[in-house]
Amino acid sequence: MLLRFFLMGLDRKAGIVLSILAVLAVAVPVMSLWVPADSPFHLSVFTVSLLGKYLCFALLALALDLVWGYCGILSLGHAAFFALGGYAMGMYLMRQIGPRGVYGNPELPDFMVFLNWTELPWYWWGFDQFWFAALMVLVVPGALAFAFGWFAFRSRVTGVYLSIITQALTFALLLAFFRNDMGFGGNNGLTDFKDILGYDIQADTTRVALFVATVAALALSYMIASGVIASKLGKVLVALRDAESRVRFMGYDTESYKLFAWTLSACMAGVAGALYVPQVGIINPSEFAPASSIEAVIWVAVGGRGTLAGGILGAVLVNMGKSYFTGALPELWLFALGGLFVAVTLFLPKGLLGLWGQLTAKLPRRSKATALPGAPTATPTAGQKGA
Amino acid sequence: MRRALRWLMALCVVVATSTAAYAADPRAIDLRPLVQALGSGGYSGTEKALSQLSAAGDPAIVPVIEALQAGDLFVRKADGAVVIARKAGDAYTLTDPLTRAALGDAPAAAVERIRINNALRRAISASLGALTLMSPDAGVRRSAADAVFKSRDASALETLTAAIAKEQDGRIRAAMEQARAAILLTGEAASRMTDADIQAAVDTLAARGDRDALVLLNMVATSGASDITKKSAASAISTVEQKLAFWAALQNLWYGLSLGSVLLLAAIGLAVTFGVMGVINMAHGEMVMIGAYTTFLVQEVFRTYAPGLFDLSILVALPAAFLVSGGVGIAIERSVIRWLYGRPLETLLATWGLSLVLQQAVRSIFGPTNREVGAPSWMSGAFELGGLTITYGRLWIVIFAFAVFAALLVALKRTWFGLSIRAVTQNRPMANAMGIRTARVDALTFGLGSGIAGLAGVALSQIDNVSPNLGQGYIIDSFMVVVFGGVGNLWGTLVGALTLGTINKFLEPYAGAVLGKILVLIFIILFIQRRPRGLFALKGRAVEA
Amino acid sequence: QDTIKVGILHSLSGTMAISETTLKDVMLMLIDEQNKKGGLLGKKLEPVVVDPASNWPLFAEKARELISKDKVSAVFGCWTSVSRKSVLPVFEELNNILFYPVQYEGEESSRNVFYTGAAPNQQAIPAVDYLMEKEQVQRWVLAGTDYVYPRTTNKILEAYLKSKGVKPEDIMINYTPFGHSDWQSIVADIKKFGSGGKKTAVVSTINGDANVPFYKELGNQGVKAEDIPVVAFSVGEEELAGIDTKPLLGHLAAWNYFQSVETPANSDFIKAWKAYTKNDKRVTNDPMEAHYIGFNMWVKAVESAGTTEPDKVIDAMIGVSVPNLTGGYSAMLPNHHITKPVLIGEVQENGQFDVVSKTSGLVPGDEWSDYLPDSKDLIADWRKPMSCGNFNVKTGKCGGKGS
Amino acid sequence: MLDIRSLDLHYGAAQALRGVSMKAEIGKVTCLVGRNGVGKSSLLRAIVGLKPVSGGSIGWDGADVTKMAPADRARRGIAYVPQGREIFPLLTVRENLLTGYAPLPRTQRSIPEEVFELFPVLKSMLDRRGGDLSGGQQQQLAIGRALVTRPRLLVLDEPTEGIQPSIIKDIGRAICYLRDKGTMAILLVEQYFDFARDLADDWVVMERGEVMLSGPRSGLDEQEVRKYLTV
Amino acid sequence: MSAESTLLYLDGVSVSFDGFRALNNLSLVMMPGEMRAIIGPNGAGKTTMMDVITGKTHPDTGTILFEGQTDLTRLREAAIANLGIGRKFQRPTVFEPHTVWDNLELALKAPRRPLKTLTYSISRDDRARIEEILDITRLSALRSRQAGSLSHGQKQWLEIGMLLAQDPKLLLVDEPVAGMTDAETEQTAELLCGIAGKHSVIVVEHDMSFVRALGVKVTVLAEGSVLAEGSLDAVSANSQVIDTYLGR
Ligand SMILES: Nc1ncnc2c1ncn2[C@@H]1O[C@H](COP(=O)(O)OP(=O)(O)OP(=O)(O)O)[C@@H](O)[C@H]1O
Ligand SMILES: Nc1ncnc2c1ncn2[C@@H]1O[C@H](COP(=O)(O)OP(=O)(O)OP(=O)(O)O)[C@@H](O)[C@H]1O
Ligand SMILES: NC(N)=O
Ligand SMILES: [Mg+2]
Ligand SMILES: [Mg+2]
Repeated sequence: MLLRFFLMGLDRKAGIVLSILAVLAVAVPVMSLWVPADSPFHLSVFTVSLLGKYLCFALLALALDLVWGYCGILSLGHAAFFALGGYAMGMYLMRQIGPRGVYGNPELPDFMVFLNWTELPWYWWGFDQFWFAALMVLVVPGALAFAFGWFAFRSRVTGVYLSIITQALTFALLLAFFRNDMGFGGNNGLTDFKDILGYDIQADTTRVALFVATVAALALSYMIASGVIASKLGKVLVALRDAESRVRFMGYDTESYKLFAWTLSACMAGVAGALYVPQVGIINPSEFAPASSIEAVIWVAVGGRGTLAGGILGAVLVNMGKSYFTGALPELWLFALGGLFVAVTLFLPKGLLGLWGQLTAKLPRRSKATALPGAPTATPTAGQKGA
Repeated sequence: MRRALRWLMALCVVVATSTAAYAADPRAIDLRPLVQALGSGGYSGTEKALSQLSAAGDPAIVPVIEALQAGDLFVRKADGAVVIARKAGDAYTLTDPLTRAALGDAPAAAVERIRINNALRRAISASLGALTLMSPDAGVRRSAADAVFKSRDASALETLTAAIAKEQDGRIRAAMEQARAAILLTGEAASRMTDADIQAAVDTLAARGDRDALVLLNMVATSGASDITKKSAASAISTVEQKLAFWAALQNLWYGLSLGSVLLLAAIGLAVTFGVMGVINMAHGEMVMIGAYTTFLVQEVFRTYAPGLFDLSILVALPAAFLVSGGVGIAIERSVIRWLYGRPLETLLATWGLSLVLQQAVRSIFGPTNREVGAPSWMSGAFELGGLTITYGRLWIVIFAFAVFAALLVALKRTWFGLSIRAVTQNRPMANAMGIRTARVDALTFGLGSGIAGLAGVALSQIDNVSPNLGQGYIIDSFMVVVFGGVGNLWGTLVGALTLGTINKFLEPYAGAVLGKILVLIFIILFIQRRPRGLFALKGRAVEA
Repeated sequence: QDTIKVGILHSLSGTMAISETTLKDVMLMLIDEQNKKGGLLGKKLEPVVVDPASNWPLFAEKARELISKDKVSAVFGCWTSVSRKSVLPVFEELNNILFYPVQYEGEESSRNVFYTGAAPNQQAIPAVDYLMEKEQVQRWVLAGTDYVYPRTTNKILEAYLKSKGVKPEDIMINYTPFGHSDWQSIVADIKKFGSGGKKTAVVSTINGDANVPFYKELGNQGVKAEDIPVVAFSVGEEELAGIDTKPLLGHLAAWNYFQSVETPANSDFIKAWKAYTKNDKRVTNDPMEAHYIGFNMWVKAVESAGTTEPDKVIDAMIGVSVPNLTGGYSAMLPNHHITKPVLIGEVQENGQFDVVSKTSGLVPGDEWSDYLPDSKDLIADWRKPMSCGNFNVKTGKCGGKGS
Repeated sequence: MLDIRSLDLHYGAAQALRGVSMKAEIGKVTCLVGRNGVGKSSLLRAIVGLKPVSGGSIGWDGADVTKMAPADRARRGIAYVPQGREIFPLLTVRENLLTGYAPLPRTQRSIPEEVFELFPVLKSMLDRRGGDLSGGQQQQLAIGRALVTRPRLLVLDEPTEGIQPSIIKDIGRAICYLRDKGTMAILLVEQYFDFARDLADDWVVMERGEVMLSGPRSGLDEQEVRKYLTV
Repeated sequence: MSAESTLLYLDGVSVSFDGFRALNNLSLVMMPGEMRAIIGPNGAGKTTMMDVITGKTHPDTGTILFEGQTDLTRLREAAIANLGIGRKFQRPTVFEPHTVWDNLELALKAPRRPLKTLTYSISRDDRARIEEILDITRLSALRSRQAGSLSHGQKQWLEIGMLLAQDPKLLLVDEPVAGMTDAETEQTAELLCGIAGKHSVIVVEHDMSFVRALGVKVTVLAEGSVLAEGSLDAVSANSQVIDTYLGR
């Protein structure tokens, strides 16, 4: 049954996306670890980590597109789930440092030491175990999303109201995590990680392994998401996106549908955050910033909302652009990026993937007979009658 | 010979300063070395000389001390003479501090300012207070009384008593009596006082009833005074404390109102572009910023061409900011937004892009650092209203916010333009078919919202950074306010802004600013659960469908 | 390769651009001047500017890019502590050099970082001493933005004040969010706290952006320096440039440099800066001086090492001494912090500071605070054979408590 | 006179009108009929300018209005009662009517009495929101709103839909009255055949985006017309 | 009459909006298998009555029982729909991004829980049923068209088809023939008559020939309550009905 579910989502586009990911998962390790450094085909580990980061963002975009593109929930707070997943992983990595911190305290992370904490707070318990942290990567964002969604959807908060309270949520979390009293390292966050699952986090092989893990997570999430969308549940989601009350009058309990997609999406975002942290080496409250969430929305819009592949494409392209411009045009890159966003909205209303759709849709227009599929009683001769 | 010379000199002085008020006083001569001493020995030397000068109690030195306070007192490097110097072009015009005789001009390098630090500033206020208790100017006497109250300078007691006897103005006399009570209760005078005197002083202070009085009363209550006085002090304390608690609550309300007005101003433009037009306008903050920079530019023009009229700069900045931000808004609408009607979510993407561009443009033109926007004198400082301290700047902002709100309300509800705006935003094609020129209405509406944001920028420039990031700080709050109040309802924006402002200000003292803000956000989330369409929800079939 | 590349890692956009852009400019100027003097080791210096956009992970990414792609010899950058924390592992992994020019909370010493800004003992403690002695302050408001630098500094100050016999009820601690703009209640609270009959002062670790509204409110509510002086650690000439300073006369700041200091070196520097920026109104400030010192130290170290190779330069750095702008020489200590004079200035009407106090000698930067229990036994010394950033003098081992 | 010549109209790649030509004369009611989806509403939208055409021309009053914005057509006296009412939902009934002032010079800005005579229910509901009205009430409001503009070409898309019988009769009488004033051309799309038959001076019958029959009622056999309406 | 044996039982239902009484002490009883036509002036409260039954609007007072026992006023829309109450809206509302086929598939009677729909795959019977409905509504040729691009009348038909697909016990049909040609109107009447018997149907319509074709008991609503009830001929003769509704 599970297999059938995954197969259901496998259309041509999914095939392309998954093939690309498979190629990445094979080619990148080969090119960075086995191709000699002076070869033009060599990929530096720096590039691998960068690609890994883009793919984490892609996973976030995918998660966001699932709720925005398919059930019309414009979340301006998805970075919160991303960051929570990241913190769960960051806490594990912090605990892995053990006595190697600057104060050499085997129990407490450095920031707790110099703020005079004497014992590990309860919510840090268990994070020295990878399995526990990995579970929390899903459970914490998922549970928050579930609770938040349960209330919000029951109360029928929709549209901008929902968007803005998701923003309020992430903003509140931002402020809370800023507080040193919270025990998450305040503004400095969690950083200076040493190793993961016993492997040196700086080692090339570890970095490549993290990259491959990211590709795998993205591929799996993509399959889950497209499976969901292709199912009847997916159709219900799309239906309630524009006409929620009509769906209700048809007997569907729309709240549970939204809650399902919302929670699933939050878990995916959490995984994205968890993979992001070891690759960039820091997690700090600014990941909760409303602007981060808005940026994620923008990746989706650039790539093409409501096309899972679009979110991925948008996230990768926008972030590549950002990486490139901030180095190449440090004083002007905002003009370039801002201009890009305006241009995409004006000229590519359906995003980059939509462009592809537009191009393919335009082609047959000239060749094919321009007839409507026909009024109810269309007869072959009807068209020949004159007035 | 020597004697004759001295006579001659004295004569010269008398002749030269025959118009000066204090010249005839023979003690003026004795002051000279003390004045001279102000200029040597660094801060401590100046302080010592100052205390001796004020101990002399001669009103003639008031101008000298005032010059010292204003930073106009210099040492002439050539001969070490202490002079008053005022800048005139590149050079300084020198006058004698005691005789007011003109001493010619000197280049900047030839004089050196007598520097003062905080300790000196305190000493100056104290001595000016004591010296000006008898001033003919009522305002000066009043601040003198306050200064003495603060310094509790026992040496002023005698003058103070004399001044009280002479004082006609009841309010000033009360202030002087309070100052006297303060001296009596705290200095060494306290030990020589009878219970009745103490009682009288306690009553005077209880009548003053503010925090300063409370401190003094506490001293009495914990001092070695008799039990009866202690008791009466204690009861005075509890009365004062009650009064203070009452005023503190009122003060919080005022803070809430004033924060609410700032939120209102920031949000009200958004209530038009977002609330009425449905454009998720992420560039709203940048419109506010442009308004603030317009204020800066207008002030630069005033600073350069008409520094005397600087107080009017804000009044000029208002229309200017409205036009500049409004113009930018119209340009944005015509070039970008108009292609996006019917695709509201995409306005988010485009306006976000625009906000990045605008920020960077301002950063490129004006630089990344803060720009100075000054406050006109009528917006500076504060006044007391009962136990409230109300700053003029905030007061004007409150008034301004309400005025803008009222004007917008009238424009939208009572004019043909307002009706067209609403018709167009509710059903653009149909409005067009009815004969409304939707393109023009759209442009003007977006321009109006942006222009109002620009007005907000003028006001915010008075209390916040004028930097390229200015807008970013307000955009989230603005969206919260509009949504909390109910999208599309101006009254909702008003009540929403004031509510959030007040809640914030009542939470802040207990929870602290950070936690307070978190609590407000949680409050918004919970509130929206109860009222999913905001405080002033639009109701009816059209919205529910 | 005929140039030596120097990385400049300062935010040119986002919230920190307001402070950091100036540091990028001053670095460009210093490099320009050095090139006019003939460059370094016979080669021209080439600045590589990137924009980490006030985004902390991006700092790490850009640091990596500078080091591994652009192959820079050293990087001058960062402002906030979190950005430094973010790039630190990168510099250690790729073994490069970072010059960090901003006053910070201490509690760190990395082999690959040179801290040219003030440690808490080079700014906070002397400022408090000044207030205690010269203003007889007895009550203290420690107001800060809620992040690590103020928290740590206030922790240190609290411990220090208590060690000086200040009672807990005479210390009020207040934290505000970044960019806090409504200071009405807090200023009123400060006034209230200050009207208790004891001389009160405010020690402000409020971060850049929030300062302008804070001072505007102080001015409007009439909190005068004579009554309740405010001494700030993050307010310099740049911040004051955005405010009307008339009502703020006499409020204080503690730094290691003020533009108003009259030394020949400083007036040359100011002149060069104004010429370079083609703007007569541009001001100079403390972190700029830190970069000035750091850059000159690096030049000197490279010259003496004869190479830009990081390991050699790192070793050559210790002991290097260069003139600072306040008339003395600053030296690089084995703990990678430098010696600095501490200056206290009062705000003047013209937006400058009038120096009212200056430490007689130079104060060496103390990376591990003596007032925090877990760090008072730690020292850093990057000379061989110790080569340790957290040597515990009690246990005699490197690595904190040392397992 | 409204004079439409070989009009083409597309939705994306699909063609909804193909070479439609027809006329509507002042002082007459022209009835446009046809089954669902044959393109009646599309034609009306093209006439008022809400849907750009891809070929052909629309002449009104001797001028070519094919490329004109809807607002400018409204200023030339074209008023539209759309299918689905398109009331401004948050405006009150009064404000909905006032939007009809847009194309009028200031001096003519008043609500004609005939609106309230025709639809008395509107008078009692002036201060209710348009969106709250019942379907039929909204339909009445849409017609009333169009009349406020003093149109010379009144384009009605199924105006009787959802309206109670007595008011349908009133609307029929009103259309007659307006026609008889002789200053107005009326183009009526109607599925309710009996109603249309009573009013039509001219018929236009469409099928699959084309005009099948057209002409004055005298020249057309009613059965012929009906044929195009049966399933 | 006891509520037990009834399918739908409304008693004393009142609704007001901002002081305006849309339903005023309305009482109505439907038996299983019954078809009822409801007519009445514009604004009489017909649509509001359907809103109240389907849970869209909460009545201020009154009882609404389904199958004699279930109190509908306590249930949410989805739950009411799952009891077997289907509705066609006055303004056709279909799922515009979906194809005609998908619209029907969504409407088709099948488990409504999320996990069930996640694993749902269409059965042969379901397919046949959809084909049948496409046939009835003459939308077969348009099955893969996006519902959003249908004309007004086509959407009407689709919505009727969706109602049939739901196979509810009680059908609430609001103005089904608006915008239809006379011939289609007749067909619709036949269609509804065919459904009645097995299902109960409430039809609201202003088209008297349609109501006549239905040939069922007619309830006339006016100002939120029942004005008259009986055969069409009987109520058409009622002078009040003529004055307020039919006209002369
Ligand atoms: N927005 C649209 N996008 C795509 N196709 C459309 C759109 N609107 C209408 N159509 C198609 O154009 C054709 C003509 O539609 P139109 O609305 O003009 O029909 P109509 O004659 O008014 O029908 P009805 O009597 O049902 O109102 C139909 O086949 C319809 O499916
Ligand atoms: N949400 C609402 N707010 C205000 N008034 C409402 C609301 N819903 C309905 N009404 C009013 O209640 C009355 C009944 O409306 P309803 O739609 O039920 O009438 P109807 O009988 O269906 O009329 P029609 O035949 O025209 O469709 C109308 O006058 C309408 O204006
Ligand atoms: N290090 C600082 N000032 O953040
Ligand atoms: Mg139609
Ligand atoms: Mg109805």
